[in-house]
Amino acid sequence: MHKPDERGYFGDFGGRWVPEVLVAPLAEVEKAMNEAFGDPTYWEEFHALLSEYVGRPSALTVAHRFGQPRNATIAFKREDLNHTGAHKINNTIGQALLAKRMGKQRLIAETGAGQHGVAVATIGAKLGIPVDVYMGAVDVERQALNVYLMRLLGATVHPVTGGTQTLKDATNEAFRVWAAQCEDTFYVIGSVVGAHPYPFMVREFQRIVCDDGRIQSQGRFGRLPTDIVACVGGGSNALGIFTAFIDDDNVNLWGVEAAGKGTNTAETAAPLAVGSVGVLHGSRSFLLQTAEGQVKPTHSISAGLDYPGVGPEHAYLKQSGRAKYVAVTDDEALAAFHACAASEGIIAALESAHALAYAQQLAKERGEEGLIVVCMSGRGDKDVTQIEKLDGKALVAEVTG
Amino acid sequence: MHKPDERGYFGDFGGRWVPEVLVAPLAEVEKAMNEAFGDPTYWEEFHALLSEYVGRPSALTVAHRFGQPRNATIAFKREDLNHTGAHKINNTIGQALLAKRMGKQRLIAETGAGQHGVAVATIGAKLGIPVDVYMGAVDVERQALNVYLMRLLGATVHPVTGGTQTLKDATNEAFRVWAAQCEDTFYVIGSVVGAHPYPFMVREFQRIVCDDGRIQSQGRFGRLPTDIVACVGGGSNALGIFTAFIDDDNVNLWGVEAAGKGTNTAETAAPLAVGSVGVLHGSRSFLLQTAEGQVKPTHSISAGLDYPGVGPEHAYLKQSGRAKYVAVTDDEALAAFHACAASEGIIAALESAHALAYAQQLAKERGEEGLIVVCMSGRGDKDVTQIEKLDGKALVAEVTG
Amino acid sequence: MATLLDDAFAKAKKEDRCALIAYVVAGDPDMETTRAVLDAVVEAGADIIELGVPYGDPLADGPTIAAAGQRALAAGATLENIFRLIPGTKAPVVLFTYVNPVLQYGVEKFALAAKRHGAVGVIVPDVSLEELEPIREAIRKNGLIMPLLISPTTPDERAKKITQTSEGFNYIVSRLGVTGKDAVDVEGLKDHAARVRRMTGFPIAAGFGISKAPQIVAIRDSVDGVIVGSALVEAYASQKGAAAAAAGASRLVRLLRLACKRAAPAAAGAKG
Amino acid sequence: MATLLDDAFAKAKKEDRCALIAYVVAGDPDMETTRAVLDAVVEAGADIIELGVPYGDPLADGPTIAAAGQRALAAGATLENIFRLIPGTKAPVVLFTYVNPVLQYGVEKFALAAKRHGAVGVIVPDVSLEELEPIREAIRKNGLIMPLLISPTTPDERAKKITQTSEGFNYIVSRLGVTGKDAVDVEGLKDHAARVRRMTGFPIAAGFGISKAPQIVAIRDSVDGVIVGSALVEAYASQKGAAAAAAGASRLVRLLRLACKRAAPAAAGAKG
Ligand SMILES: Cc1ncc(COP(=O)(O)O)c(C=O)c1O
Ligand SMILES: Cc1ncc(COP(=O)(O)O)c(C=O)c1O
Repeated sequence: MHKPDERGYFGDFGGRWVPEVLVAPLAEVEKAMNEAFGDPTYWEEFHALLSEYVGRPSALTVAHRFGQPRNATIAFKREDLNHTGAHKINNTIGQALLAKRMGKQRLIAETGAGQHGVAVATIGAKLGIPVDVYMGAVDVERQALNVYLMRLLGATVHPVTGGTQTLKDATNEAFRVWAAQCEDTFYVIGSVVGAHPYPFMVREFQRIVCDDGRIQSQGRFGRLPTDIVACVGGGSNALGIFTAFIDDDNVNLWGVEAAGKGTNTAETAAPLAVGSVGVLHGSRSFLLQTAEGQVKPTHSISAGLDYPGVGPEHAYLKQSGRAKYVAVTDDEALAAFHACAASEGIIAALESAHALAYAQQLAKERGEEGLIVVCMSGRGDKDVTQIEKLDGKALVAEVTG
Repeated sequence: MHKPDERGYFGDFGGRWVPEVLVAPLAEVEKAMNEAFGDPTYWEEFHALLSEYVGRPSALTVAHRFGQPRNATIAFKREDLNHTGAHKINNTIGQALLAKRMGKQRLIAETGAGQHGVAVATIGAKLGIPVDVYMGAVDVERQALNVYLMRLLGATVHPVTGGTQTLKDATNEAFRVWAAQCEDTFYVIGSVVGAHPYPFMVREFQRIVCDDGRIQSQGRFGRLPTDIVACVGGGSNALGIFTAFIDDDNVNLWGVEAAGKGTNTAETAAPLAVGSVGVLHGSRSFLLQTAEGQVKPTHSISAGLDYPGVGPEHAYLKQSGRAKYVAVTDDEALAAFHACAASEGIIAALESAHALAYAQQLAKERGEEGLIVVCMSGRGDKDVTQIEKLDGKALVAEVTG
Repeated sequence: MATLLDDAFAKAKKEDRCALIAYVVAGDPDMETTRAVLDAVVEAGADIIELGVPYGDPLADGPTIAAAGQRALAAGATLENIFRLIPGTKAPVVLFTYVNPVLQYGVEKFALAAKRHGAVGVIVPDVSLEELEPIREAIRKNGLIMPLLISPTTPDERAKKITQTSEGFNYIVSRLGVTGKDAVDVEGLKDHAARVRRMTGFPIAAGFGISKAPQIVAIRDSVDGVIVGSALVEAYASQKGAAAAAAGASRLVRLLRLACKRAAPAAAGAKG
Repeated sequence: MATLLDDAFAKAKKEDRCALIAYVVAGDPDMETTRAVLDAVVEAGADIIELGVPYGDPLADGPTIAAAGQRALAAGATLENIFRLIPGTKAPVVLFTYVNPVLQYGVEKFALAAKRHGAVGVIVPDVSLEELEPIREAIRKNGLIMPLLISPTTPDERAKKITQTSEGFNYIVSRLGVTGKDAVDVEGLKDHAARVRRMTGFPIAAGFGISKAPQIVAIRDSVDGVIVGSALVEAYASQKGAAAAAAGASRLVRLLRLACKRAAPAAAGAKG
């Protein structure tokens, strides 16, 4: 299934589970999206910004030393080379252009660690549209640098003090603000989550990741990959790189969730692995919840994966079996982070390091014909201070020793 | 003059002013370079890494809002989008491949703020060649994050305690270490400085900046730029973007030095503006020196421009008048940094912000036909903490208010 | 059982006032307090109780109710003990709950338990018309009704469909945004109510942002009921102990209830 | 004046020893101390003085001499007052200076002043053969000589050219790298000396890393002179006050000077 049904469902998942105040704004976005998607000039502007501003197509880098010894080939799809250092910008450009088209005067966004917030602030600055970012007060505190970056880019950051004061609460708040101000305001959601049409719309913006990745793989290797590996927070980089391959049954699709301290512990962030079906932020999908239906606090070393829900299309791909989902712990991700830095000269985002960890394992199982493309969803400069605190040095010794 | 003479001179500047111990290693590099430069397979490998690993060609971005009101067009050549976030990597790849070809077992490098060190550590990791980086002890202290990055990438960082404990002393030390260990060691210099053949060799690696920039400008605008603006530390990004245009007399070339607190103060780093001819790090060029011929301490807000010397080819271009050199103060650079972030969504390196500041001024003088290409030599993520300390917020208010 | 609700609206109408619907967060800050508050509120004249099931991610609620929910959850509120508040409450009780706790509990099981404890209906603010049917079916099957919300941005055709589906009353949202005490555009609200009035014979109750007697005075002629939530939560949450909380809630409800009484025709200027 | 140098080597040869060339950094830590050290060193038996002009960026020097230079610069050493140290020094003085101070002072002016103060020559380590001519011309014109350096990596043909150009003596670098006290490969050094010996009749002096009597003992038969720098700087720099510094320097020079004396043929085992 490539498009959700008209109610926004991928199989059993998705939909529009929102208060009535949000129905009209969502319908307005859906209508504008459908018009824009049918308009070649819209896509031209999108692709022009991606190539001239973001620097697309992003490179495909063969990793010669990472994860050796192994037989299979590993290549990285380098979203870390994008302007602002992650795949997030692909999506924010698409939405900001839509907002412009709709005549909206302001962009709002939720952000966790600040990656999406920075990406929205960036395109807001570029297009001259004011940006307000909602961010959990706890996150504001611990991601001070990204907060400052957003301010440099001219955005206003609003600390959210409700709930757990983290990403899910920032998302709640952004929805609330949007409900109140939808007339002149566009809500830029940061992943393939939220109510219809967001999961579909964000995917369509992110599929550029594999649309050019597919071309490159054929040009470079004369064939398609055997395996695609991507980390899954909300799931946008994963769908970005999965989508063009969805009909190629021989291409295995792997989504890697954050196991945190382990999927058998409370400190985890892997809804597809250990969550259950429910409703969060406007759509039906897997989420981590209590027996009472309260959303659980999550944990992952990587802020971008530290989210209790997951995009509905992933729930569908899991159910249909088209994609497989695995989970990687904090420690495994850290080890892969270090191995990649030391063997490939690439400081990966901790999010992407989850995909690396699984790819490393897969590459040992696959034979010579294996061709594993990993989505390097972002660069890890943002994570280095945190990793240094975790005494990276000891880990480097472990990895390389 | 496109090539130095056989003694390594660009007009009156350059040469090989080194202790005899360094003459043989330099001759060995020169010989290997000449061979490699004549070998298409060498360039193939170079270009493959640049496209598949670094992500070249780097984008050319038209800046619609920066520096308005103005008539002229401004475009940024986006070296900030390169892997590791600056033009530096172009050069380190060229040199590392040469080292590999020469069978050297180890790379050494000097670094100031750590940018070049990170770029060398990166390609060392990628190619599996051990890297030792020499860095002034004062710089090690104030650039702790880059030091940690280099370690993550597997390099060993050696604090240099001699002299002013900054870049020039790190360079001295790297030369000394090379003298002692030249047999198995390749010295990767970070800019178009040092003894022949380095200024020429580094330029040949960096000219990729404009070789693709030239193509893009013609493709995008149907014509060449009227003006090229680049910051000048050692001068490698500037020569990188100047070189392909050197015979196009209608293209004005502007090198922007760091005036620091002002070229009329002692806290400056603008040898072409207020220095005099002398010898530093093996070549004859302009430098900041006392009446007694001692190298002066310098100051610039931007670590990458905080160097008392400048590549000999710039001295030649200044003398011949082919390029013009101007200087921009810390405050002007900071203001341009903020303006660019808020109007284009690009956090520029403070080095590049010097070029931005001058381009902004130039764009007001030029008419409609003006087409100013600025070398965005690097991204400014590395500078944000420092700028925050300088109370960027007050400055944002000044710039946008 | 829906007749209990009808009765309440009918009684208010007979007394020439709009009905007062009091929203209370169950278990905030503990069950004992809620018990006392419910009793006080009914005693003070609330016609209907909206009993809020605390939820950690309440998309439709502002900071006051969200914080109340957090307090209730922290104190260990569960659906089981929330249900137990219903039987002793001497006014019709409509549960107000986000959908996820219901789904997780099981919709059938939820409806059955709510019914058994004496609830008359359930409002689920984040189930849009499009998602409604299977849930409504389970709820109705167990003899509960589902009032639906209509927003000022809801287009006419859709609003009509909602009024045709809504049971008990039509919950009209007084403004864009969420619950809370920020200003309400009274003229806009009256237009909104008039629009819905043209679509349905069922009672109309307005909520979101109704917090003060003068607001009620201004709109009481346009609606059949007003829903007071955040203001009531503040009135009891600022007090220490169950008794003081009950007294605080009681004071506010008495005041608002007075405002619900429509003026004699002579003073009908307030109608315009 | 170059004869003063020739005389010094000739005298050492006559006494069957290699000449001892003492490198002192001018102005470290002040001019008074250097004065005392120079006197003490000459008194203790140094045949030739290499007077180092302090420089902030000494590419050919290790940490000891670099730090000495920093101290001298911090204390305000200038070429003018460095020149003034020469006349009172009772041994031939060769200045050792990096090129930039010379260029900035003016090569002609520098040579003239050095000559006038009584220097016999000047070593400029960072002027390679390729850059030499214009500078050498100015130096020679003023009656000074320029000894040149030959490194172990200098290819034969180039080494030959250097020996043909070098005046006074051939300064052979005892190892790769810079001045300092780290180990010297004695066998390599002897080969290097022998190679140069085959090219020239001029004296050969070895420097860089010569710091201990046993090293001198090991090489004294292969060279005409040894240059001691870092070890000497350490010997006086660790002392407090000019007198103590002079005594420290004197102690070391006496010891090394003993080592310079070639053994009687019977003890020639050290030659191998
Ligand atoms: C670099 C990077 N990768 C991955 C993610 C996870 O998001 P998604 O699963 O939507 O790609 C994030 C989120 O911030 C991110 O910054
Ligand atoms: C981003 C950036 N730009 C410019 C420079 C200055 O070097 P060059 O003048 O050699 O380009 C540096 C040096 O570190 C740099 O990091």
